[in-house]
Amino acid sequence: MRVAKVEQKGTLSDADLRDFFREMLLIRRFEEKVEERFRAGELPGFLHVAIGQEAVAVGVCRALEEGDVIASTHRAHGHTLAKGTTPNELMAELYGKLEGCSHGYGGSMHLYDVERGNMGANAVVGGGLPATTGAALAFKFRGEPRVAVAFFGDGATNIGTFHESLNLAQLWQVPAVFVCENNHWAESTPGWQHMPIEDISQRAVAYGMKAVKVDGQDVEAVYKASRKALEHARSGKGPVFLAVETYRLVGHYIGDPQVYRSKEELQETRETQDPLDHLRAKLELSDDEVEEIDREVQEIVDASVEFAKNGTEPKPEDALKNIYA
Amino acid sequence: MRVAKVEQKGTLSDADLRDFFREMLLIRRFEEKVEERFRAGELPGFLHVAIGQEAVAVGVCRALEEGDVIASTHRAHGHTLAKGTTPNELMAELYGKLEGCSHGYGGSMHLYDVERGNMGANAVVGGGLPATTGAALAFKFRGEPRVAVAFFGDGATNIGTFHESLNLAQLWQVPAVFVCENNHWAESTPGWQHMPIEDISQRAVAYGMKAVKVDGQDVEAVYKASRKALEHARSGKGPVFLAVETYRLVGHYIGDPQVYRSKEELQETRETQDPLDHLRAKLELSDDEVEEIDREVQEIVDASVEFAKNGTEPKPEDALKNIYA
Amino acid sequence: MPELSYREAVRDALSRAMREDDDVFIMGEDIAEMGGSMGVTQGMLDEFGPERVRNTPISEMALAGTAIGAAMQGMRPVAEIMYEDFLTLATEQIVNQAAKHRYMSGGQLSVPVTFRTQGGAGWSPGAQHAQQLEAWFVHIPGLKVVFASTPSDVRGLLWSSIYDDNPVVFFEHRTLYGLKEDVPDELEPIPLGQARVHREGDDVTVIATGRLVHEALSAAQEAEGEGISVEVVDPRTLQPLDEETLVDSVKKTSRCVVAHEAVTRMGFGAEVASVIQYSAFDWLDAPIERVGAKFAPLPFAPVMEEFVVPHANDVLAAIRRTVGRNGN
Amino acid sequence: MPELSYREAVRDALSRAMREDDDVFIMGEDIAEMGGSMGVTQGMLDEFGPERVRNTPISEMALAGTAIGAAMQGMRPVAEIMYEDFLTLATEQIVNQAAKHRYMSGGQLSVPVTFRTQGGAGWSPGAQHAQQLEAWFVHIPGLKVVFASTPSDVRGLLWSSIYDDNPVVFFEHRTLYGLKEDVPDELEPIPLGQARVHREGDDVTVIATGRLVHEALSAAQEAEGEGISVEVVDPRTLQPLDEETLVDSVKKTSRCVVAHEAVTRMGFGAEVASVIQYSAFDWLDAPIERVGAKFAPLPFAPVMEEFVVPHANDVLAAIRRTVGRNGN
Ligand SMILES: Cc1ncc(C[n+]2csc(CCOP(=O)(O)OP(=O)(O)O)c2C)c(N)n1
Ligand SMILES: Cc1ncc(C[n+]2csc(CCOP(=O)(O)OP(=O)(O)O)c2C)c(N)n1
Ligand SMILES: [Mg+2]
Ligand SMILES: [Mg+2]
Repeated sequence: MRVAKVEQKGTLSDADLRDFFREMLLIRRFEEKVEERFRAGELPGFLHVAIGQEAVAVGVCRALEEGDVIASTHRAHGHTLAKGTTPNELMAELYGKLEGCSHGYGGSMHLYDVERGNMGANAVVGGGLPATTGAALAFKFRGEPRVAVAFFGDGATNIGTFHESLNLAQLWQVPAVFVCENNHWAESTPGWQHMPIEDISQRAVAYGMKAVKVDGQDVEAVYKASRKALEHARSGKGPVFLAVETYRLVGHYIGDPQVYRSKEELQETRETQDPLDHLRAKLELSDDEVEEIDREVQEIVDASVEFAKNGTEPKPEDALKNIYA
Repeated sequence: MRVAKVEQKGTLSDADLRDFFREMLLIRRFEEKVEERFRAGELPGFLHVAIGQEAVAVGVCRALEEGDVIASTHRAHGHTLAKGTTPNELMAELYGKLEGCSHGYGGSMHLYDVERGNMGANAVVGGGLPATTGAALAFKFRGEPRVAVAFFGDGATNIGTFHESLNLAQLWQVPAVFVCENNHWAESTPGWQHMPIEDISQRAVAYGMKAVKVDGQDVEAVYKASRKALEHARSGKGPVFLAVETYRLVGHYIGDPQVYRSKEELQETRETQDPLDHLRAKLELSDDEVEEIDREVQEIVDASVEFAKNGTEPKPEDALKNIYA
Repeated sequence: MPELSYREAVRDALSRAMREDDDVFIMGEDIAEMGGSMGVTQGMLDEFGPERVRNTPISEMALAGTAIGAAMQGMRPVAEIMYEDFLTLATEQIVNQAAKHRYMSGGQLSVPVTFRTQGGAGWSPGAQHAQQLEAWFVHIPGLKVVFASTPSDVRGLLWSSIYDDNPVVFFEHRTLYGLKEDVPDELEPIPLGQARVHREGDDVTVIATGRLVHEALSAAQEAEGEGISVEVVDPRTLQPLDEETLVDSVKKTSRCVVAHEAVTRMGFGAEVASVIQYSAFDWLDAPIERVGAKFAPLPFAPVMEEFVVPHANDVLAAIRRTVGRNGN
Repeated sequence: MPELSYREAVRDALSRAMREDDDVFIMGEDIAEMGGSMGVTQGMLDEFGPERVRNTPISEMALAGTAIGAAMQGMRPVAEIMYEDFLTLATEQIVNQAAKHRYMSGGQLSVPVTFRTQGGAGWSPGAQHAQQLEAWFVHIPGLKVVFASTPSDVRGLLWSSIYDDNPVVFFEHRTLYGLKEDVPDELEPIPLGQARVHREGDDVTVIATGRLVHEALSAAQEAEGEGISVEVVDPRTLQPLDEETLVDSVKKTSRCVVAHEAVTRMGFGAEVASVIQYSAFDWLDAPIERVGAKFAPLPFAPVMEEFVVPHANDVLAAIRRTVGRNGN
């Protein structure tokens, strides 16, 4: 179902980048389908898609090694797919089915896939950051060459949990990478209204943490920066703050009328900042090529909806399971 | 009881500095007396003295204008005296008497004197920081030329409350000054063990906040830096982070055996870093002069113990008052 | 008599207070352009401007604590915590600071701040966006706690909370925002600490809060068809609690059901049941029934979610159980 | 049979677990050189080194959350929150994260972390250093909650908490640290969820936790002199609660007093009283008496502090009140 892992980590062939393109497109089509199904009234819960941010999910996750773990956010579909959860399992979760990656207990904001190293999406902004420091501490304790990676947004850098988690990670020199997806908005609140600095990588100065800036619409750049950051962390040199500039090309949540930003601004951003457009141009993909890939991923996405709909509804009493170990 | 306010704010005469000396010595003798009375079993509660940090309390508080407010910490006696609470009222509080500055409800870690602009000491590290931002916001709302000042330690810069409060203060450009008394210890934990940076003023970079560094053992320097910081804040230019290097020449709490630091280190620090010694040398005070001042402040301190002992014990049922307005 | 939804009623109380009083302002995440995640403050930015309708960063501690600081200087801030679950980030400020400043200062200070928040199951938001945590705050001397269930109540109680000189934690229920009611033109403040008898009855008293008030009312109607006369009482203010009204009602009916959406164990119903069994012991003909969420976090899948939280039929079952018991 | 203080018993459980199991480590503020603010971990740095006896910065959220993250990777961290009052800073992590990861993941994860904390009045620490907040955590599905009152209990229960695969919030009482008891050489794990009958009696059951267990025992002795036979039961684990032992005891005695140091209103006693009135309704001869702190923050002045929190005489008064009631 998923394309093969990039063979030679660190260098990227054209074939690798095509794989990236395919995965990014899969995520895009998956999320568009989620939007469609939500509007059709089929999906319960609160849903946030990351359309425009696919290059971050794919660039970072492809750079990971076996054994590395991630923690995600309310905007988790892309990270989850990129970390290896199948579209079927993800879609089944959104439909609240037992076959879902959280067996119907989690939903879109609580996607887990522990076997594949996904320690969970978190609906509390910043909520997963301390556990990332903690997972990295466990790896350090055990001398395992693993890295813990947290995704979070620009808005999350305002919360105390962020501060305490990065401070502690740096102090203890644990193998963690903190991936800040700066999409310039926290719900309806623009960056300038929630953050008193322009360069978000300055946050890391308060901890003396290595900071790396990267263009999040360029998957190759994200991949390479991630490789470096991961190597740094893995080799015991301490955690890294990866400041990724990116764009949310849609509303905060599905159904968001976006009264807080102008249609023109949004239109322009969509036209200039789509990571799929960028990669397509770089790879010089023909319309035919794109169409073929698109057909392929669309099929996968459609199949996932089929799978999900045919999935098993939990029994009401199942709600009383899984509370205690 | 207290010496007169410095007349011409911003410039300091020798007479002003002598007043500072007197107040610093008063604080020193007061705290020594507290230690003595605690060891004699007369004082309940948890007590933390700030011996070695008197120049910070006096330097900052003398720089304040009428109407400015402070928030303090568990180590609050010096700030409280410097902000104008009388030794009598403070000592009465430590004895748990109705005449105390918190009427016996607060104790050493909860010293208030609202009329004199002391919004309260806080036993929760970082606990008073958001309220400082909030008080400053109120001043801004009302167009009052007042500044809110928070005292806190190096250890407090690790807590999320610190991060959120400074971030918000800078974002909203409120008239606040954040006075970080870096005494290099948080209880038994040395700075290098709780903070991954050496220059604590770097914390402010994360907020783009103006930071000022100052030698906290030099009261004149503290005073002047505070004046500047206060002016900056008062004039609407935004908050200031005042990073003060200082020393705790005693244990974390009264009775602390200080197993975590060597006697030699402590001895050396005491010999080289006593702010009273510094000021005395600067003013070239003779032994006689110092003795005279000392006698005077000792009398005040002794009288405060008398006052406190003769104070009114609350009735048990008084505990049910003052819960709601 | 205009018709207002619960959402509009909240907005009306906020807007009127802000019109009349410069000391009142609101702050919270995304309350400005977006009008809050539940649309409660929609339009207020236009009327009052960004200074008094303040978008905050995602900083629940500072959001709560800044409001506390402004309140200590005499303002009357209303701070919105977007979801009750995020109160967990602000508990230090609410519990150690707001609740205690007055006391620790020996009466020098007051902290007239209101913390509005909302929660509730029913939309499958999952375990971190739907908790009902009101019980925690009832345990804390120095706080007042309000949980309103109708448009007129929410308007009158919010007004009183804003003008109360103490910190108030004010709970709204997500599924009630659309509920409509005719309300008088004039806002009538409702004193904190007064329960409301929604419906009189003789056989059993149901004491309910929030969404469960409405579930209790439908259960009562159903029960009536079975010949059981049910009194439904909403305490509205959980702290201070109008014990007298609750106890008097149970003394009349001799049977009692307590109902809320929060988890039953250690929920607010535990306190109510304890008070009732103590003060109406000799009147009780049956054990007090507690209705609340089953002991589980909120699951995502709708069938499970619905199973966990209580509905009218759960209240009805409890009514039947208690009436089915022989009296003493 | 060595004699151990409550403090030493805690240390013993921690040390044994750390000796036998590399996955166990402790972290907290000032637990290393200083041995913790209550001296509980004194000497452990020397034996286990700074990696496994980790001093943390003042960062309660990260302290709790880092422990959670390590636990999710299979370690068994014991995180110390220096004072219960500071749990308020870590509630988000404990309540939204630790308690819910297993559930939200549909059973994929477990979070075997223990949060040790302590509190209690008696030393005039004031309103922000002495709260008793155990009730909050009893309200949260997914957590276990322990409150031990004797050296042998604290040792056996802490061991079981460390080896429980669920998050446990473990409460110690400050004034008990010096309490001594002979304990066996071998550490005997005490299963979570088992109450302990400290003393058998026929006339009234006192259900007490923490410091109040000892106050209840002296009250019981006093009462004996007055011809009242008192059974004293300590639930020890507040969640899961050993309802059976508690209910059976009350069915035997027909009268019940619940006692803890926390504020009575919405305190743990409310839950116990609710359970008892429900399950032993037909056996009860008198209303269940609740003994707890009066509704006030902890004041500083010793006379006021002593007045606010309950003592043996308060338990005794409650015993007398309940026995003074005529049965039904
Ligand atoms: C602690 C907390 N406060 C508020 C929210 C509500 N909320 C959900 S997403 C969000 C904005 C997050 O912004 P950012 O971190 O930049 O992530 P993005 O949505 O842009 O991906 C907010 C405020 C929350 N989930 N958690
Ligand atoms: C939130 C919180 N955690 C822990 C404590 C216990 N504690 C009291 S003082 C202190 C150290 C504070 O260090 P610092 O901020 O540097 O101030 P200093 O004591 O050096 O003046 C600690 C950990 C507390 N009071 N509050
Ligand atoms: Mg964002
Ligand atoms: Mg310090």
